[in-house]
Amino acid sequence: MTNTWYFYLFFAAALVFAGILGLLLRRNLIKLFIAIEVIAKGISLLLLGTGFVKDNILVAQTLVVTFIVVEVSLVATALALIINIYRQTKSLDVRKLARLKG
Amino acid sequence: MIVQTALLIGLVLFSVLAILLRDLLKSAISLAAASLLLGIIFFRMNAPYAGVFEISVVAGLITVLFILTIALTKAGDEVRESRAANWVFPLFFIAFIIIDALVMKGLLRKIPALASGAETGTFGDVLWKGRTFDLVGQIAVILAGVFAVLALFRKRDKHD
Amino acid sequence: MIILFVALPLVVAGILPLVGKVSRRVVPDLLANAALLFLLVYAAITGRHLIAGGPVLQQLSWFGEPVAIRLALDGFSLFMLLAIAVVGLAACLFSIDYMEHYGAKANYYALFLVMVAGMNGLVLATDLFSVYLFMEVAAVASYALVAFGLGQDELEAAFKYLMLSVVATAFILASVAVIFGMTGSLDFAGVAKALQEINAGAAVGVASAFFLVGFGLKAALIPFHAWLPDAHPSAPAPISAVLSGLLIKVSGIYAMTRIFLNVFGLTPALSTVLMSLGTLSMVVAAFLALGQKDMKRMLAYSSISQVGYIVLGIGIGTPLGIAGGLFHLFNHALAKGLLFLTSGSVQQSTGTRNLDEMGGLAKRMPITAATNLVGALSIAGIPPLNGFWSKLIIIIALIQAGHPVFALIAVLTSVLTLWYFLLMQRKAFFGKLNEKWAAVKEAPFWMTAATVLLALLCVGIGILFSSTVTTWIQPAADVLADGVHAVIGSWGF
Amino acid sequence: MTPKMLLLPILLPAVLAVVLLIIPRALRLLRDALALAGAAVLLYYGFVFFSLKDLRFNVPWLGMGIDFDLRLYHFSSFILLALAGFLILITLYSTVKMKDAPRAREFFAYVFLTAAFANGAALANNFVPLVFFWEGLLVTLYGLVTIGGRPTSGRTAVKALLIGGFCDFSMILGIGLLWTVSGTLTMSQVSVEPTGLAAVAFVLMMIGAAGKAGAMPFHTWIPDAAVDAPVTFLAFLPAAFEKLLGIYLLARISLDFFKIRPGSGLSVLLMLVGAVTIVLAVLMALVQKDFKRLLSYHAVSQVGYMILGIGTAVPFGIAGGIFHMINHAMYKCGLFLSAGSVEHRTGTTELKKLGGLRKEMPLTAFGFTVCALAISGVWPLNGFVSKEMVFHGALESGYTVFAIAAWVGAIFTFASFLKAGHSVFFGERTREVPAVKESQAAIVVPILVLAALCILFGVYNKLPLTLFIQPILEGHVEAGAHLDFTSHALDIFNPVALISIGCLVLAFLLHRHGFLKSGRKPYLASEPIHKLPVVHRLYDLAEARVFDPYEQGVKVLQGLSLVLFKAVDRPIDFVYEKVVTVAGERFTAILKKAHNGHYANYLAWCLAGLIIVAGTISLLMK
Repeated sequence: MTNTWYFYLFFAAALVFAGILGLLLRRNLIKLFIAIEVIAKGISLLLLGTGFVKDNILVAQTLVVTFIVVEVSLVATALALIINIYRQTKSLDVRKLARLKG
Repeated sequence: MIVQTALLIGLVLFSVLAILLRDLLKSAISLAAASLLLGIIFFRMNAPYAGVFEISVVAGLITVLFILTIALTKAGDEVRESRAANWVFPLFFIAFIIIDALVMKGLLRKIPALASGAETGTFGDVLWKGRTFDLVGQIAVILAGVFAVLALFRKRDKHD
Repeated sequence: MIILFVALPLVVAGILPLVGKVSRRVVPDLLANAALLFLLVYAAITGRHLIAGGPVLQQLSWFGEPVAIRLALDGFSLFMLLAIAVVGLAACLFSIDYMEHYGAKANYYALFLVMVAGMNGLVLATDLFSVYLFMEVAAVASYALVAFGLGQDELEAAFKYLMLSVVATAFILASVAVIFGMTGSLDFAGVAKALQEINAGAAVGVASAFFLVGFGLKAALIPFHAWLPDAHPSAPAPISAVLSGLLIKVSGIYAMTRIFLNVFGLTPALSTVLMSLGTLSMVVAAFLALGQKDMKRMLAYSSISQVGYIVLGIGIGTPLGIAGGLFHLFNHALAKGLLFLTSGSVQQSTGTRNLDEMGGLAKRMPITAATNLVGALSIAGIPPLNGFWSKLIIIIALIQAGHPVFALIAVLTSVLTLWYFLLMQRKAFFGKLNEKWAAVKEAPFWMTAATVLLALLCVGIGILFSSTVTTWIQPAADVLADGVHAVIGSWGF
Repeated sequence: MTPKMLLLPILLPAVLAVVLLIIPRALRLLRDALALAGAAVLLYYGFVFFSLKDLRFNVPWLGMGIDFDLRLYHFSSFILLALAGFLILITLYSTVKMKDAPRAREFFAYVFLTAAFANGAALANNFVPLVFFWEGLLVTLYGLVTIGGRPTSGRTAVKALLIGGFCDFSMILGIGLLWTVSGTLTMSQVSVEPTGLAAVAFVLMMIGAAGKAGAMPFHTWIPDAAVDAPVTFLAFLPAAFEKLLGIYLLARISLDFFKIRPGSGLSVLLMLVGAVTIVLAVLMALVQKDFKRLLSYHAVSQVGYMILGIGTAVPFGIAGGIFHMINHAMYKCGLFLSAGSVEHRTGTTELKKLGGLRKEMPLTAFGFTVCALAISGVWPLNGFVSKEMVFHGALESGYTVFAIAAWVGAIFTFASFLKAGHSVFFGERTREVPAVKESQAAIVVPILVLAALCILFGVYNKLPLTLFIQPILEGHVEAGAHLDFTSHALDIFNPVALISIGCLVLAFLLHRHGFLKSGRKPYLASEPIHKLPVVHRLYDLAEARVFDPYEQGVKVLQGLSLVLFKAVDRPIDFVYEKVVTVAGERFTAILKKAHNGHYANYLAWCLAGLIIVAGTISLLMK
């Protein structure tokens, strides 16, 4: 049974890594946040997969539900920030967000 | 098991697509598709509530929020993504997949784990009797999100 | 009723926007400050009785039926609750006058209280996932508060803060999932017990590394610090005070310390890594602070440097080192909160944060200048102020534990600290009065009152430091020094 | 007399400081009266405590051996008495001299706070309270320097604070090491062999003590403060209080905490520090053209004698060093006060502008003359006695070279005071300064009291030597060893004394030669000494080193002398002010450049950090 844990771990790690690569390479603010969402998918898969293979599916389920609620909050805040940034700078380029430095 | 694997591969593919696609709307939709697949995977793992949440909230609500944002910021000029990303991303990703597979294979049976007893009861029991504090946290995080959005979209009558 | 620490701010936050429709200023001011004052009194007076007989694990009941809200209060968490209440109250008092021109005061207080609730919840939580959850509660509120001014800099800072923070929490949650998979449980006691039964060195190592990145980013240890010097200066001054004084400590250092010392157990490897990271942060950030022109940015880098001291102290792992680290945590919360508040006073009076443009403000703002000096000297470690004692304890602990090189670095860095704080004090407050500021007035009443409160505490704790240490710090340090056994043994599992 | 009374010398001045700060300007008389009364009470208790000699106050404080522990015994009671004596004189003097100063209230408050900290430091019997009081002195030092109110005062204050902070931190480090070696923090229980780690601890603590006393290379702020701070401050801290405390601690370090043997490496190190300080600082002093700066360099130079004396580690030398400490405090305080008196009436301390004041200010001139003769070591004043003892000690230790250095110092000390006295009080009356009167009684009385003490301690040296010095050394020498210091202290018919007197004659001839050669201008009397073939290079660089930063128009030295110059005094300052700053700035600039504001950059750091941390942990776990 434990073998399947690594199976889920593998896919979760792939998702998280894809998200991080996206964060490093993409420049559009919305795209960056989509990359964050991909990481979040990897994490929820990891949580539930772990619960599934360890026979703790019910606990894992509650964790995932809570995690999704947190995610919604975060998405709302982040997108509100992005819209505000767009209103101020008329741009979604993360490279232009470099006024604070030093 | 094969179906599950196929679903997982699809999930990864759609997620990668969501990052790689140039058009924002398309990548938001492929993210939604990935969420849908994840929801189905959850269903197949005997986690119906998580599946429902994933499909309705993440594939539904969050996608709507993304599309709304994309619409609100549409007037701006397109961001020039770096060209390097087109080949760097697949290269690194494939390399990582290989490392990932090797590590997971190597780790097999190396990590000791406690065998856990089977759970009893229903989802409701676990939620209410096991993890009630999370509910307080959920309320708090929803309040935080609501207030954050209110604060960020308030009329700036006095400042600036 | 330990749950009050979480529930009260949440309830008040919930009704504030409704009240805000009726009264835009006075009632929100009153409600928010009253809530924090209550928490302070409750923590300071009732708290000690609660844990008189050792750590308490409280199980809540709902109409006679037990529900699964388990909250643990021991020396360490009580100590953190007290720190949160003190600095939170000072920042809240400061906000009465300071937040006038931002508008939407009710909304501001609501976010503030949610953040406090999040921090309190984190401190009282007994399981790994709750730690994550309440960390997010405080974090979401803090993103909005950093961006509260809605200027371009504020938004940029908040966005970068959010994006880095989310990655950090992803690592934390991944680590939580791995631990969950290995031990089958999430609460501290269960995990600690299970980890002792199984021999899982490598996996725990990886999990520790993930935790270290996540909590290190929250605590702004170098190299995970880059968001802090943007985010903390951009926030409104009272929020900077809370972020620098509390949030990085609660969601970074508290969580890290609790998990590493009470759940995983501090291995020599972890201890070495913690001490190295602490020293790196301490030195590099001190140099960075030296080169700043922006008053708040200098303070922000100084926070990173002082967090380095705290982590260095706790990382030693000896009882004295932990006590020194915790004491420094408390002192830094007070003093850095104070400094950010005075920087807010200066900014409001002059409209600038650039040190080169200031000068001679002591003549126009004597109280602000004096309180700023107290804060600066306290962090720089000048006796008899509180910061001196905590640094001294850390240095003594380092020598005792046989790390004279670290001790030497810590001593040299404190000279550096003194240097940049004197630079700040001289440029801003001493010297000739810049003619531009001839009409500047002392900050309004509540702003000065808040700074004076913190300055008095700095001096008072400096003089009465031995009793502070024995009543507040020592119980906290004991819990940590007991290590894993403290959690397994006394929380009744 | 309960042990609790030991808190009085600490609490009374501290409370008084707060009260003095609060009393408004209008009630100046009340303030003066209170300050004098407080100082008088302290002096009275100084005598009481001195007669008691043995008292211990101990309350547990922090646990782990950190107690609030005060101990009165012969040495600390002696220091306590001396501190109280100087405090009352300075207070009396300040009531007139600081009357119109803009920050007089703060000045009085700082003075009494300093007294509180100093008393605490002298009484402390546990290293942690000692450090507490010691660091407190740093704060009041900073405050007192800023009171000068000149544009550069702030900078000088920061410099003093940084240098002092460095010394103090090295002392803390040394205490930490000593703690690990000895296992206790109670000062009276510490006694270790200075080997290995303990030797490092000794050197670190020595830096702290010598730095407080103002020895080279930790002195550079004192001449700056001579310009930037009120003259009362100079008489108070660098001349009296800091010397007493610094040398007290140094004596305790080398007598009690560590067993320093004559001829050992650490003893030679101390003697070397002392000798270098004597010679270099006196050379700086000789060419000064400002009265206060001249005195301030002597304040550095004389420390050298004390350190040299203690460093000999032979009883006679140690007694000489400690005796020199109290003597120096008296005459240097008197000298600074008489400089202040001159400044008070004429408004200047530049030697060039002054001259022939002996007729208008006879009492000041008398006080100055006695003190100047005492510092120069003229028979039969106190300076002669203590210097003789140091010479004897240095010879007895077997290192004749250090005795020679001390003699060289004596020559130039006398020469520079001949120059100063000649320029200010004797010689012709200059026209730059209008006619003046003698200063008020409150200014003259302290000077005369100090001058009288100088005579008393010289002529009746048996009194201080048997009363103060001898008990300190009892128990530190082998049983039955010779402990009578009075036997040949005043004997001028022995070779050592004859050499000393020869030195004085030489100094007089040098002065006369220079005076005549420079066209009868006393303030230029030191100039021809430059031409002396042996030392003129050294003088050139000394001159440049002093004038270059502060006065214009001095030629830049080239070649060898430049190199030598760079190896002496300003370079030490340069290290403090430039090297550290520039290196720090470079490093900071690189770091700042790295923070370029780009998100991907920051994220990459985090990931790199993750990989390094994970790698380190897995590596360390194996």
